[in-house]
Amino acid sequence: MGSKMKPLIKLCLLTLATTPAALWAQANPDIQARLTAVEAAAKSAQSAGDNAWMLTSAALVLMMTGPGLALFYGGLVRRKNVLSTMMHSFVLMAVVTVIWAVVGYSLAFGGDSSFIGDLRFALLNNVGSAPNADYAPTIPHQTFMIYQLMFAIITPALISGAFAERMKFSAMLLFMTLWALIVYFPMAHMVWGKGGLLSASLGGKIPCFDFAGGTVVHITSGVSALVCALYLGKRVGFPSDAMKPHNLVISVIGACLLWVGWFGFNAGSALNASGLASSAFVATHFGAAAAALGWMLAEWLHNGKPSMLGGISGCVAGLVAITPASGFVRPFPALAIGFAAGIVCFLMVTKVKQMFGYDDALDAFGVHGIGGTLGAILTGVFATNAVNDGFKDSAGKMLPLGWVDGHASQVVNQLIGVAISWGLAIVGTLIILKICDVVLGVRVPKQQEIDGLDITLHGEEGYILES
Amino acid sequence: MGSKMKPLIKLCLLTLATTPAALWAQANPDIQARLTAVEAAAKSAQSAGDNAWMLTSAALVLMMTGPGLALFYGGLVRRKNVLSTMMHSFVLMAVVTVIWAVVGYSLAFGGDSSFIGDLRFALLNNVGSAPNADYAPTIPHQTFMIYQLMFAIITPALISGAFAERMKFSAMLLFMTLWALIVYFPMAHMVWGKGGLLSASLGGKIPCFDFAGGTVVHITSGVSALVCALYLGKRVGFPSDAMKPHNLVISVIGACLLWVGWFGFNAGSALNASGLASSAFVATHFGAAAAALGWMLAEWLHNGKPSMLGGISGCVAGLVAITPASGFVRPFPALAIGFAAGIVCFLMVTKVKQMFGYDDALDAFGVHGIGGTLGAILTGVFATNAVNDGFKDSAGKMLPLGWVDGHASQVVNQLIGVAISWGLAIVGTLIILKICDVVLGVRVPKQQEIDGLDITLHGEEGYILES
Amino acid sequence: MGSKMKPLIKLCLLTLATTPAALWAQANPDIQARLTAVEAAAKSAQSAGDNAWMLTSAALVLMMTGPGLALFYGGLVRRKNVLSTMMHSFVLMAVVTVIWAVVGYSLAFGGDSSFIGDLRFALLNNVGSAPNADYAPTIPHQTFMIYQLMFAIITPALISGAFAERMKFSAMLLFMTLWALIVYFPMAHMVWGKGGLLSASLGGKIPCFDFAGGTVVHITSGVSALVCALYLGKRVGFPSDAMKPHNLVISVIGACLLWVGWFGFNAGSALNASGLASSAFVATHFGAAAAALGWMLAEWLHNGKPSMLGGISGCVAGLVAITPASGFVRPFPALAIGFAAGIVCFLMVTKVKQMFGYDDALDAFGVHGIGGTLGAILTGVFATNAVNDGFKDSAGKMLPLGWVDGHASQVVNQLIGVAISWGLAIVGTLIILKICDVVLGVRVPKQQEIDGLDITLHGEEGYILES
Amino acid sequence: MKKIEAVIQPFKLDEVKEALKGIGIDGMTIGEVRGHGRQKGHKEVYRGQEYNVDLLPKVKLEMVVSDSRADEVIKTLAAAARTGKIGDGKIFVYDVKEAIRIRNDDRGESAL
Amino acid sequence: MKKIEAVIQPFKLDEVKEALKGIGIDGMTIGEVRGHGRQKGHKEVYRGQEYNVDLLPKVKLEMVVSDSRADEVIKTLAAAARTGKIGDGKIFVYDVKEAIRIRNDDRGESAL
Amino acid sequence: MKKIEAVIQPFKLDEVKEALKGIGIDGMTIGEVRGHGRQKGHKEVYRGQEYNVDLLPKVKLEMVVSDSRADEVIKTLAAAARTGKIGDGKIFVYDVKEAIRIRNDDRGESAL
Ligand SMILES: Nc1ncnc2c1ncn2[C@@H]1O[C@H](COP(=O)(O)OP(=O)(O)O)[C@@H](O)[C@H]1O
Ligand SMILES: Nc1ncnc2c1ncn2[C@@H]1O[C@H](COP(=O)(O)OP(=O)(O)O)[C@@H](O)[C@H]1O
Ligand SMILES: Nc1ncnc2c1ncn2[C@@H]1O[C@H](COP(=O)(O)OP(=O)(O)O)[C@@H](O)[C@H]1O
Repeated sequence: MGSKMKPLIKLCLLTLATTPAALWAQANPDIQARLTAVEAAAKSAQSAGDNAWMLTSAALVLMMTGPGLALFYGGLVRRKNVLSTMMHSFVLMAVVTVIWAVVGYSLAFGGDSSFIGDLRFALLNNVGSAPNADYAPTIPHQTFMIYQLMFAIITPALISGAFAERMKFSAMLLFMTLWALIVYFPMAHMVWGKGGLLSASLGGKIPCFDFAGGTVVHITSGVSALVCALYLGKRVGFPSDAMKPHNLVISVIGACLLWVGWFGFNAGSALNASGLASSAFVATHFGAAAAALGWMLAEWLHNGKPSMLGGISGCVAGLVAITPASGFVRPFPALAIGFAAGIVCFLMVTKVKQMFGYDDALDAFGVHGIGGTLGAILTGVFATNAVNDGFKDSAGKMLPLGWVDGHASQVVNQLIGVAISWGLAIVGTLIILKICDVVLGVRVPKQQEIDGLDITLHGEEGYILES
Repeated sequence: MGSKMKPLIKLCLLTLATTPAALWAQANPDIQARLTAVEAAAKSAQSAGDNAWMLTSAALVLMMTGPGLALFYGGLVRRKNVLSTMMHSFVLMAVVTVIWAVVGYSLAFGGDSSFIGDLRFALLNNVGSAPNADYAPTIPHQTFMIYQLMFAIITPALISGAFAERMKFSAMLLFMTLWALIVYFPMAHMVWGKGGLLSASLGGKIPCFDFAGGTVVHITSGVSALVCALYLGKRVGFPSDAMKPHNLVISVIGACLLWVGWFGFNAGSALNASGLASSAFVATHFGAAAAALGWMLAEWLHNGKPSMLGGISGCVAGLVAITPASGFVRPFPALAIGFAAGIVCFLMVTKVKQMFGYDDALDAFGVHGIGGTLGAILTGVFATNAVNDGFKDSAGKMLPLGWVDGHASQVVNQLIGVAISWGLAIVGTLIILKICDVVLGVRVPKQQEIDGLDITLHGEEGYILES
Repeated sequence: MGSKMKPLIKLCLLTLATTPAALWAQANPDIQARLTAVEAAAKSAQSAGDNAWMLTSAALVLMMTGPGLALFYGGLVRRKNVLSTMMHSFVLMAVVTVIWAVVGYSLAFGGDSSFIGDLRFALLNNVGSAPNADYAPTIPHQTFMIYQLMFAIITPALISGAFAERMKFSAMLLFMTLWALIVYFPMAHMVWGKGGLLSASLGGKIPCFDFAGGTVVHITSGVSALVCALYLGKRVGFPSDAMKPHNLVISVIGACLLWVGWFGFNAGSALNASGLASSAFVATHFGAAAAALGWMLAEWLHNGKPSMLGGISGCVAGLVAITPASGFVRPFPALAIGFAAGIVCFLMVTKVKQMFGYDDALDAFGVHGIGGTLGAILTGVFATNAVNDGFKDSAGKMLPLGWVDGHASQVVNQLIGVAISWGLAIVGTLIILKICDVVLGVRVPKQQEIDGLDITLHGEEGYILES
Repeated sequence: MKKIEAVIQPFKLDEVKEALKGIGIDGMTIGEVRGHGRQKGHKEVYRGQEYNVDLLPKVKLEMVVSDSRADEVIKTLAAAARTGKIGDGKIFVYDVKEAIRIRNDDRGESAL
Repeated sequence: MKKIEAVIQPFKLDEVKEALKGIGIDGMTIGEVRGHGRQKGHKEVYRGQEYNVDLLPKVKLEMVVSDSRADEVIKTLAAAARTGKIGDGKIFVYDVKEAIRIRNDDRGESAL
Repeated sequence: MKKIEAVIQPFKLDEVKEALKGIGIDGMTIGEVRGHGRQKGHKEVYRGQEYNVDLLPKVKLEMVVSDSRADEVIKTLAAAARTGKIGDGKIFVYDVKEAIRIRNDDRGESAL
């Protein structure tokens, strides 16, 4: 019996040793492989969803400049300058793109120094399909690069509202090139770049919240616009001659396309299609709506009539002000920020400007400079981790963001960010204007200004309606 | 021997007990964790993809109102009223947004009563990133909220075509506010809200198919438009004076943007980026195309010339008619619905209207009222579960949808839905107009109408083309 | 003892046999199920992300035709022909859609023969939600179908630039219908269809790279345009009378919308939202930007003034040239291709055309024919598997694509593709024109041409600006 | 022959045209003009910049008629164009030395 | 001095201008007008609303010339503007009492 | 009565209007015209097609005044419109046989 049992036990032991292993051998590897595969599949799917939204956003932001801003500004000038004004926006779609490819992207997002990027991405080296984990881990690096380019295009274009109807085209090109290099790229790096002085999420010394560009985009452009307006001086005949918008209809088209495109600008700044993007989308729309009402209401009380121009000016002011806040604030604070922007910018453009009497032709400063500043500050007030849970301490506990979270000192950081962007814009723009003036002269001769820039600078007319 | 064997057996038994467990201990937890993680990842990826499409759709639907509808209507009026007409669409982008945030969304989608929502979502309480499982389980609740807002904006804007060129701005604002509260929110809840009387998918007593708003959007607005036209009366000089469209070019831009934006309107109504969205996209495009042809063909036979205005009017009529059907019908029925709408609306606008002689300035009734009614009814005819498999019985068996599925009685439900929306629109609008008339007076003085509303109501001009 | 052990051993053996099995029984099925479920979930999520982008792309490509191209062309003609010109683009949005649904899609993408598709997809049979694995495995078949339709719409519309201001509307409709059948569908099948003669990825005999339509779209339309211009002859008064663009402002809107929409055209041609889409997006933008600069620079040197018309003409030329290359080339080659296109097309349109003196009214040939040819050839030069890794040998090793990959002979294939598309366009268009001429006559009477086609063909005017 | 030049309110054009046709006056030339006079204009405000618009849209009718018909034409025209409100406009009458029909070189009254 | 006022077909403008330059007539003023006369207009239909357009686009040329040149100018102008079809337009001639060149206050014929 | 017709530079319109108001001339009618004369135009190029634009935008002022005021008006107008550069434009003076105020049928100078 005993002897009979040995093999049995051997078998038993053998089986003991082998069976489970055997089973695993057949079952597990398969599961492992499928798991690994599906993990990759989920990652790829996540990337597809986020990339779909980010490519759409990039297209929307380009649409903001052309045709959006080109129309908004083009309609506000006199008929004889419509093309030269649209040209300002259009040509930047081309020029900034080339600068960006050569050094711009790298100066804004390369490396991790405090003030400006390095050249690691110059000529778009190392900018491929693989995500740049620092900035947008779920989308191709190229998507992030092209999306950011669209911001670099519209920002200088915003300035052109200040010197419309009187600046030399050649001088404008030189100005914009230098401005991108000296003002925009450094500012973009400081606020959004890794290790940038004001970076909130990537290790900045003075964390400043700017979700989509209150300081980087609107303060820099708006303040530079004021400097340009003062430096170039008034248009011939300003303010005595009538300088009414020649085609408010196209300005309305432009403003509406700006509103629509701004969803790509703000919600796209989430860099994915998450709930944060949705939240920014809502804040953006609410800010625009409240500001349009604010401006029209102010007009109604003040002139007895609300106007279409007031409505579109208001919505743009609101979109500007909500830009830095869009990824940080709840819907009702968004309404408040927008409404405030509508009122404040209305007063700026109609009262303060008249007081000082400078000729900011299309109110680039009144809307973008002031609206951006207001928004940047209010972001410090209303930012809350209930909306943006991206800021945690070492223990993984969510940090309070703005005043409403009990973090009042954030407002100070915001003010520092504002101060730096104002300072950089003023100094940078002055230097650049001086250079342009010396090299090319910034302003067209009086007769050309009288005849209109379309004919004199571009040799063409906007409309030929004679039969 | 026997004694020698004990430990061996013990071991054996021990192993027996332990080994697999041990193996599991090391292998399984890991797998469980990875599975759980990847399940979350897949869910998040699904949400990203669907959210990407829904945010895009929301932007597209806003673009339909501004600049789309503003241009389509703005081009059809006389030059002196272009801004006042565009203002109708534009200001609603602002006003309805605020109403929506305060109570509108909640009245439309809060709770599950039959006729109107409750206040659970008032001030957008409980409307955050977490999906609202009742309506759109894969996207942030905020996305659903903002997407639906865009519908609430364009619907009243459609009405403005009826009273263009003669309504007071203040009265218009009051009218639209009341109309949203009294007509739109209840109707939206009845058809799309949980437990709504006509809800097809969320437990309505009289299931009525309306994928993207044939009853909710187009019948309510179109029929209200007729009431407005009759109540306000004819424009000074109608029909003797020439009241030609002052700028068909911008009307074409508007119509094309409506067409493009309508993809967000209909395909977006799938609330995700699934095959149903694609199917609705196709139906939408086919409906628009066939209707443009239908209208132009009718013109060609009738006047000897097809016209650009006919083409764009046709495509809009087709888009209206396919709206309720878009998520239920196959491509060729979509062509049929569109073609029918093109012909029927052409006859409405050119013959019937002339017969009755009312002054529906921009044919909001002829196109939206009639096109929407036609579409709502034909949806009952052509709806099929081969396209929309979302309707199952308790056993999980797909239910027949429309007549083509052998469910003829659905047409009756559709007629009930049509009747209710007509009734609500007529009664509601009459009451509201009376209120506005008493409170503010609805119509501008004759001299203002002659001088044009741009100058008299808004103190500005659309075009200043003099050099 | 021994006897005591039996049960023990039995147990032991039993356990041996059962335990692991038991464990599996409880653990594995669950895991299997969850794995299967999450695999499906990941697949669905992937589809959502890709479909979101492809539906957006389809909408963008439709926007290119209407309002994009309609405005671009409409602004370039004289006021009296603005509507008739916009009508060319608009009516094709309707007509081609119907043809596509009936046979077009099937003739282009049905079956796998060398020259033209079969009828398996006629009336859109078998075109449902399930993906068509041959072409786009991750998106609904209907999405692929509708996306491709948008290409079939814009291609013939491009031709209309050549015969603007003088072709009969009826003849235009017949021409376009025949052209789609005889030129476009065969060409699309040859290059993109399974088994098509020139297909690069689906087993073509002469693999020719055409990512988004250099040969299929731009050469066919541009060369056909030249044939039309020659066949119809010059406009009355050409070139002595002034034929200036009547509204460059709307042409700028159109060009910008073309630029934005082109992202859907090229990046969408990846048929998913992958890194390849991003790469094509970047190449597209770079090509447009460099070409706008190239054209304006050439003008500046040549006329002393860069113009708005030059800028928009340039960007379109660049978009055309980068189209076939967009999914194959790196960013800097994209800049090079664009810049070359800007210069070459400028010379074509300003010098060569004047030399030969034909009246290609809106330069459809100079921009699309020449730009497309240039792009098709340069694609063979710059295509690289560093951008597009979709081409592997049996061993899975990546194949060299263009000259830069050391595969110089690809340029020859590209030349063959170019030759075939030129040939088909010339022969096809000549035959079709002859037919139209015999059946209807292609050209309007002289007096109608003088009075303008808007009034004479469509009985309406573009603008009525008199108060 | 006399040239009768009338500046009228744009919205009166159709009426006036009909009235003149009524008395057999067919030939006329019309132009868009802006007029300044007693009629006060309106205020426009663009971003706080106020403008007083005192050039108002008017339509200018010119017709050359035989001396004999001048009075009748003036009466008819004035009657049709009158609203009685400031801004109705003016009629001016000039001598015409010669009239030529380009098509066939007819001269004088037969050219009208 | 005489003022020669011609209403012609728009598409004839360039031709006429060249012809006048040919005989040394440089100074002229041109305006867009709409004309009504024998030439019948066309029908326009907007959403079933029919309009008969009987005001057709014309161009109005005005030039003041010395009495001595008037006839020559008229001939040249008429010849260049003629197509022989209804709608070619008219030429009207008026006396001019005085002409002043704003730039330098030249008066009379030397101001032309 | 005299009709004073002036063709001036568009950007001078406001100035001229003010000057005339200054001497109590209120009634005037203004039209957009294009002028040809000594002033040379500019070149426009559209896709290589060159055009020489020699019709330049001008504004035409017409005012009918009593004979007594004519000279004063002309002086004021010329002074206000003058830049001294070629292209300043011209003033032409015509006799007016009759003036009627449509509103109330006033005739003659009282109608102005
Ligand atoms: N002296 C004038 N010369 C030329 N046009 C005049 C003159 N006075 C008035 N007009 C024209 O007649 C129009 C109406 O004149 P106005 O004084 O406003 O009203 P009324 O004719 O009723 O007195 C003005 O807008 C202007 O176009
Ligand atoms: N009596 C008139 N007074 C002023 N303009 C006239 C007169 N008759 C004709 N015209 C102008 O001449 C144009 C051509 O006149 P019409 O009778 O159509 O052809 P035709 O000059 O060949 O007889 C008209 O459109 C109108 O502008
Ligand atoms: N003989 C003329 N008849 C009518 N208008 C004239 C005549 N000569 C000049 N003009 C008008 O006066 C304008 C200015 O004339 P121009 O010769 O250019 O300068 P200047 O008046 O300084 O000599 C021209 O554009 C034209 O509108």
